[in-house]
Amino acid sequence: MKYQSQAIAKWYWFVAMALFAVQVLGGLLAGFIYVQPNFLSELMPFNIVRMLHSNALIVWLLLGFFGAAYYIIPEESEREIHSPTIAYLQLILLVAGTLGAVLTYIFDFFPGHWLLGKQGREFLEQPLWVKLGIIVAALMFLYNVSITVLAGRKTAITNVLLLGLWGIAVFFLFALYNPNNLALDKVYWWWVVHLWVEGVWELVMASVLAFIMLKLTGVDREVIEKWLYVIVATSLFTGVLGTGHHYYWIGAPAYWTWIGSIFSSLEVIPFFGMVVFTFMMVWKGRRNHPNRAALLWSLGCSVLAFFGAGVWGFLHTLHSINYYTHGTQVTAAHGHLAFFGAYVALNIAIMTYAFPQIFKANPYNQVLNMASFWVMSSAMAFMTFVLTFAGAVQTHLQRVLGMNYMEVQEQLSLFYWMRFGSGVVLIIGVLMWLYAMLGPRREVEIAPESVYSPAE
Amino acid sequence: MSEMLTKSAARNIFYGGSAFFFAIFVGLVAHTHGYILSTSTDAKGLTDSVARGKHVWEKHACINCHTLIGEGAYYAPEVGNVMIRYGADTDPKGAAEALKAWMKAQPSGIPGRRQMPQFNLSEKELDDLAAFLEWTSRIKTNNWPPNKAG
Amino acid sequence: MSPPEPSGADAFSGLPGNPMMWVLIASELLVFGAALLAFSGARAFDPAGFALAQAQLDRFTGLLNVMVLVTSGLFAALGVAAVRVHKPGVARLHLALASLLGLVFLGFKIAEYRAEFAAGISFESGTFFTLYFLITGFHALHVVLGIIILAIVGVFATPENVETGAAFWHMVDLVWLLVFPVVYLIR
Amino acid sequence: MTRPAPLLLVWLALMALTMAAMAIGHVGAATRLAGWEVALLLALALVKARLVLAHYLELPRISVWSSAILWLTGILLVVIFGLVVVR
Repeated sequence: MKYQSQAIAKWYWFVAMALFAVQVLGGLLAGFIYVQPNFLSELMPFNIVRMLHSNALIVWLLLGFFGAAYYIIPEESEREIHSPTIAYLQLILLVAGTLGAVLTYIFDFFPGHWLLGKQGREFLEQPLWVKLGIIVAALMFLYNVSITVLAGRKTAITNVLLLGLWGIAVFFLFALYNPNNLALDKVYWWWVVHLWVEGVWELVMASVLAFIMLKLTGVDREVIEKWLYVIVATSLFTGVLGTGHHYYWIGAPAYWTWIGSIFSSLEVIPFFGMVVFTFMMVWKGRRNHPNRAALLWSLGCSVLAFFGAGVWGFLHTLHSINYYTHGTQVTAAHGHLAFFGAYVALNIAIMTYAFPQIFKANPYNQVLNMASFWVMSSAMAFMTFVLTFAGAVQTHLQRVLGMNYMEVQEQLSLFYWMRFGSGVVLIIGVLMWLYAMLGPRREVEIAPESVYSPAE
Repeated sequence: MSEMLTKSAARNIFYGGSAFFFAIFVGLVAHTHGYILSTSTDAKGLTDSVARGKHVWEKHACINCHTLIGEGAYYAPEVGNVMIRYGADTDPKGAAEALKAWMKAQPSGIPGRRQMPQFNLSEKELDDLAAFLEWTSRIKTNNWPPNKAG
Repeated sequence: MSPPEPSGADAFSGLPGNPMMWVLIASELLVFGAALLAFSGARAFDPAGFALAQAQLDRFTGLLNVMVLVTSGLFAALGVAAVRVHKPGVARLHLALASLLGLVFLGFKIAEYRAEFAAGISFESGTFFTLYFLITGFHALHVVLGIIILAIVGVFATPENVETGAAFWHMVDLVWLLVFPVVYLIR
Repeated sequence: MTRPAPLLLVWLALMALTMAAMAIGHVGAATRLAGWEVALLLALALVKARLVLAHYLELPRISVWSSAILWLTGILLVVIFGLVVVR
């Protein structure tokens, strides 16, 4: 760590880790309710648990991104963050909003209230006051980092990162628009959801990966930035019109079935590009950086994102297939591996890289950390396979043969038990990782001096 | 050719290309917006009751168990066409009554079966919800779902 | 003295114009390739319906537009040749002619669309016309973008810029060379 | 430097091939095309694509891109041909 204000990132990441724990525990609980449906059914029904699971995920990933930006931008711009005070205020605001949302979901103090009640659109359930708080926090953040970037050295990494973060804020504004016409509601709902995860989040992902590659492999900045532009260009060239694959069945015109199929088939390209990029950089890299855990997570991130977002997305993106699989467990399988591979692994990678730097320590607990990668990834891969099978069976019984939904679900209980099992293993992996990051620092790597003065 | 020029040109092509695709996207969405209002949904039949019913749907986060036109959680049945399953295409009144009776009977309490909470909706809220789901079942969705099972 | 670049960027060296333009061009070729594939796949399911719908197209104008774009491509190539021998004025003239022919292309295309709309054909008139309007409309938008790009590189007429713009223009030309037989002629 | 002359020749060739396509594709008539006519039309398109890549764009200098585009185009056209004759 070269700049004092990079330490801001640490606090964002602590909160992110706590929410990560909440997220996976919520997921485990939801998985348990799938197999024991009477559990907690009066106290905390499935819909509340699932809101906690999905919202905690989104918020901790965003906190991770904010942390990554506060860590990366000073180093890239070669100056301190414009105002650490604003950064800490922003974090306090986000924590308050998060707590408010969680309490609202669980206790529902003001059901249906326009400002204080939860707004039950999927993933956008936050009460209006929390949404407004998020927007204020985003404005504070963008002001703070944009000023820093504009005043300092401009690199492709900060350029793309900033574009991604601005995009996140701009598209979130569509969360405020909720027309009474359900079809219209869905059209613009995807402007938040799709243009986030298959648009601007990919810019954040690519730029953070580029930063990690720059630091870990010692490949020339020139080369890395070229790759970065190629990857983000292909992701926006395909991803924006790829939104069409969500417009097949919601009341939009039929031409979307073609636009969506064509463009979203190509959405696999940027993810493939990231795999080639990370492996090529490591292969050509001149330096053996001692933080092998961060390297493992970065490579794992690009590979798992390629399979989860790319391959599993392509599996059911063509409209003639999606007609049958839409809204089945196939979607759940894709969603789990895509989020884990692309964004969870990314956040873990940058944290694993940055924590020793922030603590001014040599890389520590690497074996445990790398073991946690294999545990988590295997659990998630197994969960994905199980859900894919469940989805295939469900598609056949329900969509082709026309069997009743609940009867079909009973046929799937074995798959749901296996999913619950993989959830237990995943939690073990998460606890291993948290312990590796936050626990006592053992098995410390003796780093060569060069780690702290990375080549440019 | 200076390196700086190439780099800024690369950035401009990235921005320009993205803007091009985004402009097409915006244009198509604008057309879609009009199509939804004029063709695929019953915009005139979107009564206050339907609008209130949508709010009831959202207030209780129904989407976090059910799917609605295929989107949502996958824990409970699709409800975009639930009113069709209740026979709303031939007997809308009877279908609404069936839905209301179902809502009032929850939770079933049957061991080992997924439980739907009791939301204690008022008579008016139930009517609104039924109106919303009936309106939704008439959206032209390119013939999705493939069959009544949803 | 420095070791050979440890890069995957070598694949781009030697291409005319800016490498990023080739990312765009490659993406576009894949998009149009996939679209023509989808079109042909849909045709295989309903050859008779497609033939019936295709007979309503104005094949002659489509063919005329091939010639317009091919000629326009010639001027773009001449523009590149001129700017390389440091004659930016001549290059600008050629680029202007290329753009002008682009406008002619659009004029024919609009006339075609108008005649089709007048005959009651639209986006919603079956799979053939959905795909026809998607592919040709998307292509026409590329012609519009191409004209804008040619105008920009005409103003900043360095060899690299003109090569970059011309590369995009030739891609638009190339795509039409493939779209025309597949969509208009084959039956 | 005699570059403009070859470019003119390329243009003439492209125009001639387009005229040929007009005849083979029976632009004026609504008759169905025979299999060989379809094959010939697609082959013509590939030749034209090659002319544009080779001379307008001067791509052969970097053979990887040129041959990649041509191969992919060729495969695309073969698949399209297959889809046409399969009916």
